[in-house]
Amino acid sequence: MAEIVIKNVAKRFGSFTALHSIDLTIADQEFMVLLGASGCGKTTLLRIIAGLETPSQGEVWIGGRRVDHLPPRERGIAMVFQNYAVFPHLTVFENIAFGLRMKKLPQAEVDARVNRTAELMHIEQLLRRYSGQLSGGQRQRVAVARALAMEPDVILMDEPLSNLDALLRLEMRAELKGVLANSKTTTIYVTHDQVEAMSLADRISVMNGGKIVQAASPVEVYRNPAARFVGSFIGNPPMNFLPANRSAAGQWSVAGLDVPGPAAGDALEFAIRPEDLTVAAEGFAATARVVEPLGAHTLVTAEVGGQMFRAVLDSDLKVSPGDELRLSPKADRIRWFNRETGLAAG
Amino acid sequence: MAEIVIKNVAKRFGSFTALHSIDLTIADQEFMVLLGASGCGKTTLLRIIAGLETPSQGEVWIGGRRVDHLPPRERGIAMVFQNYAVFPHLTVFENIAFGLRMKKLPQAEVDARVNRTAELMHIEQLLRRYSGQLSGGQRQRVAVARALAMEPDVILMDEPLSNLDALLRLEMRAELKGVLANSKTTTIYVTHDQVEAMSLADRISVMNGGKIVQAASPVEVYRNPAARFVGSFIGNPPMNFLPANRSAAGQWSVAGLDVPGPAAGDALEFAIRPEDLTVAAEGFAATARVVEPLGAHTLVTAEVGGQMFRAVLDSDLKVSPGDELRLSPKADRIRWFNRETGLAAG
Amino acid sequence: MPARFLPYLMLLPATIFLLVFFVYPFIQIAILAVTQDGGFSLQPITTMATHWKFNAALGWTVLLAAVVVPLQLVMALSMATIVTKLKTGRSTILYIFSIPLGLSDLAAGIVWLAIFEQSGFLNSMLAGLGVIEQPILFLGYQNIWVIFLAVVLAELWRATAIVMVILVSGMGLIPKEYYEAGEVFGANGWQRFWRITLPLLRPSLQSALILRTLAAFEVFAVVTALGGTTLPVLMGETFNWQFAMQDRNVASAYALVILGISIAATLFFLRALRVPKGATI
Amino acid sequence: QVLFWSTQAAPVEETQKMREDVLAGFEGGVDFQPQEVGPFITRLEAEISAGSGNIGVVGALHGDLSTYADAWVDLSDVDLSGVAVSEAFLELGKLGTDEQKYLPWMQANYVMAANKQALEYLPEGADINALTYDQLVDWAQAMAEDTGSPKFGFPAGPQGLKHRFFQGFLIPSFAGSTVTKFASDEAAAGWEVFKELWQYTNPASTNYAFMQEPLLSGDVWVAFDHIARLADAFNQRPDDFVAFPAPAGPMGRGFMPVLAGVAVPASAPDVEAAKALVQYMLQPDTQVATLLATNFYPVTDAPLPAELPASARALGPAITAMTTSADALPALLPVGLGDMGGQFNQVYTDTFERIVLGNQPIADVLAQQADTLRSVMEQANAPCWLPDAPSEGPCPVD
Amino acid sequence: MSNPTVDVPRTVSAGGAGRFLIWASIVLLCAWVLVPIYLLMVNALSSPAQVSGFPKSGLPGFDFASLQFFAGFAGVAKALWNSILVAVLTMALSIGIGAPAGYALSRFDFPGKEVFRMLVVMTRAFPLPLLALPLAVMFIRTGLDDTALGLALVHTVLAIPFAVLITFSLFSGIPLELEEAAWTLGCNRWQAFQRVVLPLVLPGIAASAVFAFTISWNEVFAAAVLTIENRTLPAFLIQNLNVSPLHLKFAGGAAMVIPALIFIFAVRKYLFAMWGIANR
Ligand SMILES: Nc1ncnc2c1ncn2[C@@H]1O[C@H](COP(=O)(O)OP(=O)(O)OP(=O)(O)O)[C@@H](O)[C@H]1O
Ligand SMILES: Nc1ncnc2c1ncn2[C@@H]1O[C@H](COP(=O)(O)OP(=O)(O)OP(=O)(O)O)[C@@H](O)[C@H]1O
Ligand SMILES: [Mg+2]
Ligand SMILES: [Mg+2]
Repeated sequence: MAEIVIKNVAKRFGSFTALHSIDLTIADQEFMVLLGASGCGKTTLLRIIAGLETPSQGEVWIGGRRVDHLPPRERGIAMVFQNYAVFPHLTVFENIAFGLRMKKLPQAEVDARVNRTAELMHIEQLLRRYSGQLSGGQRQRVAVARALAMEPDVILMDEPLSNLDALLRLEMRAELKGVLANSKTTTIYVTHDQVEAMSLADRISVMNGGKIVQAASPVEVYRNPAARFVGSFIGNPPMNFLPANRSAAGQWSVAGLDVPGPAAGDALEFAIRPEDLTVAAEGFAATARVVEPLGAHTLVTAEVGGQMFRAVLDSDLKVSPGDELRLSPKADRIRWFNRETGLAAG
Repeated sequence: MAEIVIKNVAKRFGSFTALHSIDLTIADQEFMVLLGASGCGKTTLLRIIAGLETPSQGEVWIGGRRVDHLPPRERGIAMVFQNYAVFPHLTVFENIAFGLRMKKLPQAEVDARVNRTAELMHIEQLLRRYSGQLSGGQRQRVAVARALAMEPDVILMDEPLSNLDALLRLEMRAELKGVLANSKTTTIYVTHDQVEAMSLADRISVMNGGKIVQAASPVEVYRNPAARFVGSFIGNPPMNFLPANRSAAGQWSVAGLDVPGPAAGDALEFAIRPEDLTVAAEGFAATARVVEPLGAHTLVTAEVGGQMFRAVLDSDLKVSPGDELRLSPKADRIRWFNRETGLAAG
Repeated sequence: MPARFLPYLMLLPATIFLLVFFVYPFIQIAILAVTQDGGFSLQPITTMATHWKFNAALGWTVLLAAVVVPLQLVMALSMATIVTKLKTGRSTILYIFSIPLGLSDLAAGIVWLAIFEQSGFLNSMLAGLGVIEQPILFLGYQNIWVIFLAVVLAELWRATAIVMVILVSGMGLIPKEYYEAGEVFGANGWQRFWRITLPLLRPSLQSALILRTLAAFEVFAVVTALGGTTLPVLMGETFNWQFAMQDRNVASAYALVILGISIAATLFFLRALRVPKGATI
Repeated sequence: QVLFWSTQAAPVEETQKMREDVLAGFEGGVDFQPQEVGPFITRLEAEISAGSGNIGVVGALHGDLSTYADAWVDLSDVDLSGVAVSEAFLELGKLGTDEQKYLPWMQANYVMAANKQALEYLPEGADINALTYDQLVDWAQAMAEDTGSPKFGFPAGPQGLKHRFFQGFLIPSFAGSTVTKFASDEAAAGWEVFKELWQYTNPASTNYAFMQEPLLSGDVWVAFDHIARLADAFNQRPDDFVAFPAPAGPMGRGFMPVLAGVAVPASAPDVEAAKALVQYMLQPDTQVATLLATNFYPVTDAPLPAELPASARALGPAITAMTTSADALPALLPVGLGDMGGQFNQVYTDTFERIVLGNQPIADVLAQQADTLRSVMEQANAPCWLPDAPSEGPCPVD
Repeated sequence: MSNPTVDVPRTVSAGGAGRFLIWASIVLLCAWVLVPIYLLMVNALSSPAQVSGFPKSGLPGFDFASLQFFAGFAGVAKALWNSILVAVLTMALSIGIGAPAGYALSRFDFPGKEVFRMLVVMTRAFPLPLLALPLAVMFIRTGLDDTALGLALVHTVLAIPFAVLITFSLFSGIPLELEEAAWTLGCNRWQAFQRVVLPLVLPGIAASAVFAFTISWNEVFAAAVLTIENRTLPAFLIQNLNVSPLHLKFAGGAAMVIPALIFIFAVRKYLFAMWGIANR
């Protein structure tokens, strides 16, 4: 039982408010991903849960216990630090074993766990090295292995795979998911990699400026952003937005195109994901500005109605800067947002 | 003129060889991206170019000058460190201004440059803070700003955007490209983000185990991997490989399918990118094992001929684990590799 | 290749300085230990080694160092830890803790003599409390262990600050992220101290211990002030031979003994507290 | 300005008086610098071996001066115009050569002092001015037993002048000799008595440098010391203390004068000015001022003033009583030891430490120390001096 | 879900007990340092009779005669000035010479490192009073004798091991990477040191400077041998304390301690101020 409940937590650094009254419940064994812009307070939130930072207000409960005043070691957590904090004076082996030694596990158990997690992280041949003799990615994996070896109730990971190459990250991601699911750990995972977020998360919490904007399943967050921010933040490249003006009941004029939309409201924003656009005879009149090959696809940044507009097109399609295109949105993928509040409309 | 020539450079740490005889030329004003697995020697190579590490052998030339024995400051470089190395005792402003002060630029010029780069990196409101008061991503941007402000001939960036959220990274990436192109800087850029690599690079160098495997344009690297490693490393998810046995001249039997291929060789490997597979009536018999929604697409990990095989399919297609599929490769996207040497065949 | 010579260049001023102002006079003196009337002779060393006080002096000196230095280390570590932990009043308390830094051993001897003397403060206090009728003679020659204890106290009082300040400045350089990682991974305060602070403090510990042990081997003024010649120490004997007996050869032999045990202690600390290659911050 | 480098008048108050009262009158000025033995010797040797320096005049005890006999210029030509200097002292100042290596400067002696409270415990029939060692032991015993704490005190601290007591008082009193009969049974008997006395001696004695302080604090009631080191007690509480001669043994009342002299090193920057200072030091007024500053008595026939400080009034008569007593047995300062003087002293100190503090068998210790003493005498090639009978070659140790 | 009866105050009071323990030990340690100093002052401010009297009250008699005796010494002011001059010179010399060596020891691996380290240690391990004689001869011959610089040179010999070893340990605590960053930003080694390393280790450097200062301040022997006209304070008034009456011993001790206290008080801010920055 390691449900995490965060009640009305805020954190101020001097006059700067890093977290505004956060309420969040992470169910036992849930894998919660925190997503948000740089500096939005993700690390601060993790540190408050870990007990490394005292919240300016609010309560933190873990597994039904209020833990605000408990030191980190009594909270049953392990953490992967954003800057690793791998002990420079210990070998990789001893780094990973650190928490186990604190628990006074027998040597055989320590050996077994260290070797297991090191293997998982592909650092088994580095066990004798010191952190100063590791590459950035290797150091990061030591940090992850150190946390995993603890087999804690709650694991907090702050961008744990950010310095790994795509291939390794893919592997690690799968391993992590497997290990954490088996060990019945509750996980809070900060990442900037949306693919990672999507593929790992049971739920994603999207943070913005010290607040949680949406906490929902990955598909929900991607398909049904609760706010303009979520749409603009998630998706790579992010959603396109265009101002929409009511032309008739349930009909909206968007950059010269008439699109059916919500009945209510009068100042809305039309939103569509770049991959939900196709080149067709009908659609937004667009002028290609930048063409970036991404391998399987091509990212075209175009101008639509004087606004920047991105489309992910098949790379077979030859587009050059300056070309005129017609981009047609898939009707069922269109989203609408209130232009004032930024919240989803319709 | 800041062409970088690396001749036969090797680096050994004790008995461990981090770099084996590297030869690489980066043209003046070129944007070279280094890609490679964690621990393959990217940072080491950058550090050798910067003059922070002495190569065990070989020569480094920058702008037609042999620089092996020059200290870093005389090489006309600036560097973004993998773990930032932001000075803890200086404010963000003074961090960014550090190099400019060393050049004894007039205060007005310093102010102007600091403000310009800070704005570029979206950290203009943090200029009075100390690094201890920044988030990880903010710190990283300070490191980038500090290097950019130098306007050096050569800029070396070691995973400069790894801790930024996707949105910001997208923006930064564009800004960087713009700034560096305008300033006629030669850039070496280490990243693990392949999208970043593809969209920024004039050329990509793929490193593996301390060697450079391929150095070519992004499309070339993606479409025509020079070696199995490149194919397996680049692309997210990476290429699929299947053993191929010659069934007739120019005909190869791959997991029960007959595929036309190179005339020569007898032990080859068939390779195809996951996004070059479609569900069709004809194709590899596959059993879906894991289905991961990625937003616009769905990543299906299936079993083909007893091997793991990944396909990126349209997310409209409903696939569940256990489903039987037929996956058909696009004929013009098939690659062949020599099974022994791992080099491209045919 | 200038880079290779750089370290030597940086050592150059210190080396030249020490060659002129230390090594040159040192050799002149050290030679005396193995000469007699201008010729080579082991006589000074024999004289020293067979002198009836030699063993006692060596023994007490080493014992004193062996008792004082570890105690001092423990005290200095606790003081440094307290000072680093404090949020309020930190600079005042650091100031108080570092006061003995400014005291000469002569002054320290005087201070503690005022306490332990027969008519001193300790006796005054005990008499005031009615514990004793007659003042007790603490520092009498029969109470050699009391004298020893008094010397230990005085040395602890006088020279702990030196160790503390070195450790405090060393602790200030340990990044706090390592403590946080330690906390998260279940280390309590004591364990963090033991497993993070101490190992990361190795360079400072090494310096502090070396400097302190060397000073302990040269202890003299405090011992004389408190114990007269009852508690013979090497440095006292050196002085005695040099100035009272005017036998500079034997004095020099004594000095070489001090030097010898100092080097042995230094080598020990250099080995014991070595930071393995690669394990630096 | 002449630099006056001195081991004497080192206590800061005496220094102050030397500068202000004694030396202020010297034309050309004097920089009086008293030193502990370490810096004193080091600087002196440095100047001697460098062949040049700042020191103009050296003021020190006979023993220290004899160490550097070769370094002093001949002072025979100093005009003593009318000042009568003790002949015996002048002879000592030649250090066994034909030249006047130093001129005597001032003299002192060792006496006993007692708190008046102690007088009650004086043994039956004992005369304080004609005390014997046995009576002293009884006296000390009586005080110790009655007050519950030992009240005799002795300057056995590192800065204390204990060796002079053994060389000039104890051993001569029992053996009638300082060197020759060092290991004799008579000497052993003396040590026996001293050991007994030690039982009733305040154990803090091993820390005492100056007996005036324990006397003042009451830790000690009866003490032996150099007069300069007792003076403060008399000056602070003149009515509480009495001074009296050192005790007598079977062979007489051994005592040893203290003689300080002034010498001029060959390396002096201005030998003439230095000689002028030496001459000044022997002038009657200077000699009296010196007495007031340091409690050392003149070596000349300078008339003493009527108004003397309490210490001089009390100590002077005690010295006279001792030196003029019927059984007076003067022991002279060592002559001809050169730089072996320190080791000579150490023999006596070590003997004390081993017999009395270390409780080692007297005979063994004396036998061993006698060997050391013999080799010291042989190395120094010093003939005997009083009270030992004159010898050919080095003074024998039986 | 949550159990509202969790005993939060208990943990708070546990923290309170810890606090109490810490403050109790602070008070104890402060007393341990201060009480002897206080007693020294009590004696220094008492009349001779009080100093040698028994039992003592533990309260000062506010008799300033003994202290005044020292203050009234002719030339005290000059000696004080000389002391400060020598101590400051020692400070500058020992840091100036020692810090580069400490830096080299911490940053480079080179043959001869151990030899140098031993040389430094030996300086501290060999009794200075024996060296004073050859040094004095040398100084007299070269004219360094009786100058502030000459004495400072000798004191520097004493202070250098402190400077070298302490700076060595401090530099070992600064990540090399910060320096490397400075190099890539156009600094040479010296500039990088000055602009990056130095600010971070300044409190520690201050500490070793304080050591140098106090070593010089309290050194008596060499001062007595090597200065004549330009005496330093301890050589001037303290060196004969051993053979002076008790009340003057205490007053003299106090006279030496007070300036040192003031000095440490003045520099305490440098022992400290820059923490929190170094503590990233
Ligand atoms: N001081 C050292 N001693 C021994 N091995 C080292 C040392 N420094 C680096 N290495 C090894 O050299 C290899 C290359 O390291 P480098 O830092 O260049 O990797 P990288 O390509 O930058 O990796 P990453 O992407 O993880 O940062 C790694 O395997 C690393 O373990
Ligand atoms: N000690 C501090 N003083 C002032 N502001 C601080 C302090 N620590 C953090 N902040 C600010 O609080 C905000 C939240 O920081 P936090 O580290 O939680 O961000 P983050 O979401 O983890 O960002 P990133 O993705 O860049 O790591 C940031 O804007 C940061 O500048
Ligand atoms: Mg963060
Ligand atoms: Mg790297």
